[in-house]
Amino acid sequence: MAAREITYVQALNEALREEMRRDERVFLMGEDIGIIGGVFKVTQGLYEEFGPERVRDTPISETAIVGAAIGAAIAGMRPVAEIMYMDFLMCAGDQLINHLPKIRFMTGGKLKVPAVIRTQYGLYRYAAAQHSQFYPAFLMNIPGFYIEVPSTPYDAKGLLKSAIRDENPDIFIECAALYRIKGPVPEEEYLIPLGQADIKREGNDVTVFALSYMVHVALSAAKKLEAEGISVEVVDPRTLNPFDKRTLIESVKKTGRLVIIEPDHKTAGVGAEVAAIVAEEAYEYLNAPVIRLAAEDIPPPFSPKAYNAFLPNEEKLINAIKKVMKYKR
Amino acid sequence: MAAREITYVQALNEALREEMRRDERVFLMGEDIGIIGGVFKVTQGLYEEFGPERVRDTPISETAIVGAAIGAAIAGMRPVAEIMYMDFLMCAGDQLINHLPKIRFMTGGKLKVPAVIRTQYGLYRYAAAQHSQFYPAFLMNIPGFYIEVPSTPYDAKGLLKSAIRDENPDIFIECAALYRIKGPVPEEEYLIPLGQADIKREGNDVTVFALSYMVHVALSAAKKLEAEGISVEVVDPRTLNPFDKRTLIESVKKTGRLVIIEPDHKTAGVGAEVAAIVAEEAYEYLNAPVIRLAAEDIPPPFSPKAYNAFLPNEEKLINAIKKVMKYKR
Amino acid sequence: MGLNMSSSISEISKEVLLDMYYKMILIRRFEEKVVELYRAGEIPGIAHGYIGEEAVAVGVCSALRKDDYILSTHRGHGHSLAKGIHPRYLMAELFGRKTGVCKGIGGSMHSTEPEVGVIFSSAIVGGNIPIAVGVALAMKMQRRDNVVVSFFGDGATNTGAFHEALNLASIWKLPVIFVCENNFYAISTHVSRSVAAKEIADRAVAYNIPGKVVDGNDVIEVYKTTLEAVERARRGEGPTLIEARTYRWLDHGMYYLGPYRPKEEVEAWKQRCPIKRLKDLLLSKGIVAEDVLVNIERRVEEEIEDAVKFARESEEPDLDFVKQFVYVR
Amino acid sequence: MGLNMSSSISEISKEVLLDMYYKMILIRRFEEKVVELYRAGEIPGIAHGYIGEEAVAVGVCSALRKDDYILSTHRGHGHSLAKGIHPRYLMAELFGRKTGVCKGIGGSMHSTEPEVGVIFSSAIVGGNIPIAVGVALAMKMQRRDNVVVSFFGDGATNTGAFHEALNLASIWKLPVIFVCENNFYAISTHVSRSVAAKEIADRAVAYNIPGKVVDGNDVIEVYKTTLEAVERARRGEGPTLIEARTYRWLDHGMYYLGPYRPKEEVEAWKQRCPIKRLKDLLLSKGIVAEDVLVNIERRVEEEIEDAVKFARESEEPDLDFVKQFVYVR
Ligand SMILES: Cc1ncc(C[n+]2csc(CCOP(=O)(O)OP(=O)(O)O)c2C)c(N)n1
Ligand SMILES: Cc1ncc(C[n+]2csc(CCOP(=O)(O)OP(=O)(O)O)c2C)c(N)n1
Ligand SMILES: [Mg+2]
Ligand SMILES: [Mg+2]
Repeated sequence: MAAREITYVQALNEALREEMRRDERVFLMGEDIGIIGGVFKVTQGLYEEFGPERVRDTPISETAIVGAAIGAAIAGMRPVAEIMYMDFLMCAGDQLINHLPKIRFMTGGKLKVPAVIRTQYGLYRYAAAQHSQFYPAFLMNIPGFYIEVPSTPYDAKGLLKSAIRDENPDIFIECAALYRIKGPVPEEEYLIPLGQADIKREGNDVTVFALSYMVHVALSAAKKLEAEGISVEVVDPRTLNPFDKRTLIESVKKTGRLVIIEPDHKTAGVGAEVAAIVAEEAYEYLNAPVIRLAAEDIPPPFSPKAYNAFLPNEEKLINAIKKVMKYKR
Repeated sequence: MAAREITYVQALNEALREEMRRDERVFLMGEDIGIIGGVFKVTQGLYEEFGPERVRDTPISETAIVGAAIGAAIAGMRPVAEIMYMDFLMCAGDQLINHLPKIRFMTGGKLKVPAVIRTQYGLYRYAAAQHSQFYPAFLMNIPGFYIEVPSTPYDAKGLLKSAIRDENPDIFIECAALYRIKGPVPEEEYLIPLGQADIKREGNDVTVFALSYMVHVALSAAKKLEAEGISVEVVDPRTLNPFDKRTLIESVKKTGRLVIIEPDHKTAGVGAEVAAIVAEEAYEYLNAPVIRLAAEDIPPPFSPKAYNAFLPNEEKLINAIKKVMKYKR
Repeated sequence: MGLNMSSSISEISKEVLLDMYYKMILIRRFEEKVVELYRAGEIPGIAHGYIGEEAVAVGVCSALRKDDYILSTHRGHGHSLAKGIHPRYLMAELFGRKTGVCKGIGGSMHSTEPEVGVIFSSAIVGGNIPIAVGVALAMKMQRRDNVVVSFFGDGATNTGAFHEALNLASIWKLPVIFVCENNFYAISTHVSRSVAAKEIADRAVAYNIPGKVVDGNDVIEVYKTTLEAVERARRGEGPTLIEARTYRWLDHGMYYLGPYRPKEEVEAWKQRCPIKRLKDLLLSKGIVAEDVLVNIERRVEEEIEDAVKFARESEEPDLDFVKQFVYVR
Repeated sequence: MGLNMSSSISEISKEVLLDMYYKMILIRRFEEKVVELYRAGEIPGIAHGYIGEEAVAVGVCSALRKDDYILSTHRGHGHSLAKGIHPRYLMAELFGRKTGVCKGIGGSMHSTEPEVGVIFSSAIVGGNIPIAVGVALAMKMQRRDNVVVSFFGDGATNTGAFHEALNLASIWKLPVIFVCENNFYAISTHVSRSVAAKEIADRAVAYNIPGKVVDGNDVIEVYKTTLEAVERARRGEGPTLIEARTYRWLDHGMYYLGPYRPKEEVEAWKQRCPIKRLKDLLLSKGIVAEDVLVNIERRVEEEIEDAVKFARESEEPDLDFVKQFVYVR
């Protein structure tokens, strides 16, 4: 495959463009995604290429945005709706939770809802408590939609294309702190199957389950620990529903140790489910307590000093890994 | 204390009445809570006693209900707002998640939000996917409010009174399947501190962490297993935030085995957090894998046959307990 | 608002008029049977009767083509039957059987049969309105001339979903007709205590679309007003809001919630029975002889009996069966 | 909408007029400094400037008593300063310092100082409106004659929260004034592409309350119209919706989002500078001599320098510090 480096935001943009070219049922809607190409520029240039009919600026009406995406999807379209910040998903809470994931089921399979709801959460943007939230565990708790949490440009593109083609509703959660990172993305078209975790780095001593942005923190820590003779395996789930239990469990069976690093709140976060799966299904293989590193259980503070300490980081991860390494097999 | 048996719904009604008599800042609002005393009759007679000013029927405007409760609370009132079904909390998602639990924090402690949001979830009501949901784990994941999940008339009354007096926002989650059950409730006034789990039954062999309605299922199973020589301890958290980790961990340390039974979805449900806490903090004491029994990861189906199978039940619990009992200390 | 059948019926074909009569009787008998079966415990869950409001569903749906779409509510049996769902499949759904329109998974409040244009029903008040807008968006983008009707009650006009959806539909000039069934109550709450507008139809001003009040017990007036709105929509001129004033004879749901309506009010509205009015008109204008109508009534009785028999004999879905319908896989 | 200062100013005291001038200059200079400091990297996070819109905040707040309340938005610096927050504490908040109005935890978008009547600011578009209604409810229930102002933008009138809140306020006749700052854009989206109503003030019809359009660059007109609404509210006659037409000179936030407004449009509005208009009026009517205004301007420069110094020298909160403010304990 031809290798080139593009940013996460470019990868997303390519995915949208390619899918819109491929399938004319695909269209976009959201606040400020058209004329200015989105406040984060993910949809840049698409209004120019596809026009106002397929790249629709909407009023500030999150309920209507998600609701209209659902309606268009059940009537044969392939809407990709953008909710500007993950926080605002809650402004569409009823459509998001009571409708989107339930319609197929409630109608006995008569309808399908192939809508994608794209959104992003930021990190280190110091945007305070109403513009910094990330609560993927709630979405995992609600059956009926798929959830993507790409950590690299490669995954972002491949997963978004798959989500658009998939017949199920998808919540596609981007990380604004990754928008500008670069990574290799082939020129050729590719898709990433939904429900396959990716081992971002192989290792034997400890499994680090890293979510979204935290994959990069884990990789950096793993590199440093290699020098100290600790071999870290980094598991990136890539999708939270379907959740690839097998890759997780296989890794823990191999390493016997699990550290979780996630940028959502610790209590009842994604890591809780991960730890619970292991406590249920790989209990005998575990040689050390599980450690969860997550955002503190407080709303995101504005002040950068407090905010930076609110999130888990590489140092905390290295310490946690060393701690579980003290337990012998 | 004088003992008498009243229903869960009567206990709630008494709590509201007593608090309204005690403190004139306490008032109620919600859909159909006034003239007809609520569709579940929790507020029966209160309109007659306190009048339309303090028992306010509202339009079908969940966002305005929760928002107005917040506003009244920051301005010195003690609102108790009712959201008729837990499903409809999502119609107020923005006020519920982005405002209610964050306002005190975001204002550096300048404001407090002593509002109570009462709601209920049903079981065995065959009300289908939009009227049967229970997603307490999401609320646990969001820091900033307290969460009560009473399982008995005694707890319902004592917790509701404490929630109303507490200076923090509370989400008070009733179970409609418990409204008609009776239990002892003293004539005298009492409060239950928020954040104290209750051991509903002591035992030595296995800890059953049972949530809300499932406490009764666990007690019934425990009784049956006693005859077979298995001693079951039933832990009822009563509040999910503050979460009483200590009682849970002490129990697991004693029994070495943990089975969780909860009426919410399994994946990323409350049980995930419970299992994770144990995997982190009582790992060495655990002698068997944790088992989580929960509602299936599908939306609630209408058809009673499918719906009944969708929930965990006593039989499944007994089997799970027997399974963990096979692991020796 | 005309209190008598002011509008001329000469332009309406006898076939259409008789079909209206048939549909109204069908709904009436169906609902009477539902009440009976509900009381007998044969129908589980929650259900809401349409008796007294038949002229709205029938007047509106008679103005639609088969391939036009409607979206319905918690009070949806009338809409489903008026649009052409066979009573067998609706009854089987209420029974929770595999042969039901939603395979027994949806129940009373989620009736869906896209083949005849019932594209979705939501039990969330206001919930279908944004989705209807999305369906209409799909029609427009697909260059189809179909129109979409969203039914909802007076109470629903106080939801944020109503507001966002009507605004979006108007901005985008979508082929959707908003039919508000104003039966003066949302459960126990009278419109005068919940809707601030002088008339619900006035709310159209906020969206710069036509707002019309019709006598919802006059099937001819409903039909004609809908026809106008349909033509406007097909011409690409955008949405219309129709407020149809009517009344429900039964309580809100299947169980009694206490007195909140003056008996005389209920009686007065029963005097204005929409079916009797159509019957009187057909007979007084000499359009048909009485025995034709009696035959229709007889045919309906048989259909209802047949539907009940069909439902009773149908199989219930079990958990494994329903599990298939969560995702498209 | 008066394009010149049509309304007589003779009834307004010189003291009030000079205070208006002072406040408008204060906001202008504050915002200019914020832009500068933001570019210099001294102010973190996201912030939205109020330059060009000063007459709205100042006209409205001048019509209020100190103990009346306002609720503000993401674009809130002007509201805070107009209502009387000292620039030191606002600047320190923007810097994320402990001495800020929210102790550095809230940042630009959550300014709160109940002592001077800034009771809360929300960064969710439309988010403060239901809360304002609740504050007004508390005023009414506490038999206080204070009024409450909710500020929001044109874009906010498309949110469900706006609709539910205005309806509730009208039904309950609450002392709240809804001030829509129509600056014609929500980020990049022009009102003509997002608000379906002919005029935003028309939306008042849906709630049966007065709806007024004012020239938002005419501080006198804003002031007088607000006074009327305030009197109405204090008399217990309920809410008013005021649409103040104005324009923001800067981009939506602190960074450039691409061209979406004609340059000529921006220039034309700059010609209609609200501050220059007041100054011209004061001088042409001979109300004050120019040196009085120059002195005010000088005083403001000093206050701003002092505020920056104060902010710079203040301490940053750390994680332990902010953790105290999540709950009342
Ligand atoms: C968002 C939401 N809130 C509350 C309810 C509970 N509920 C069901 S029907 C109903 C009343 C609806 O009134 P209206 O819209 O006038 O319709 P009607 O029942 O009179 O036909 C309510 C409050 C609901 N289903 N959804
Ligand atoms: C519910 C919600 N959706 C989207 C946003 C992102 N956002 C912040 S300001 C803004 C535009 C607001 O426009 P308007 O109400 O006209 O106020 P203005 O910025 O023009 O003062 C948007 C879309 C938000 N903060 N909240
Ligand atoms: Mg009604
Ligand atoms: Mg604006």
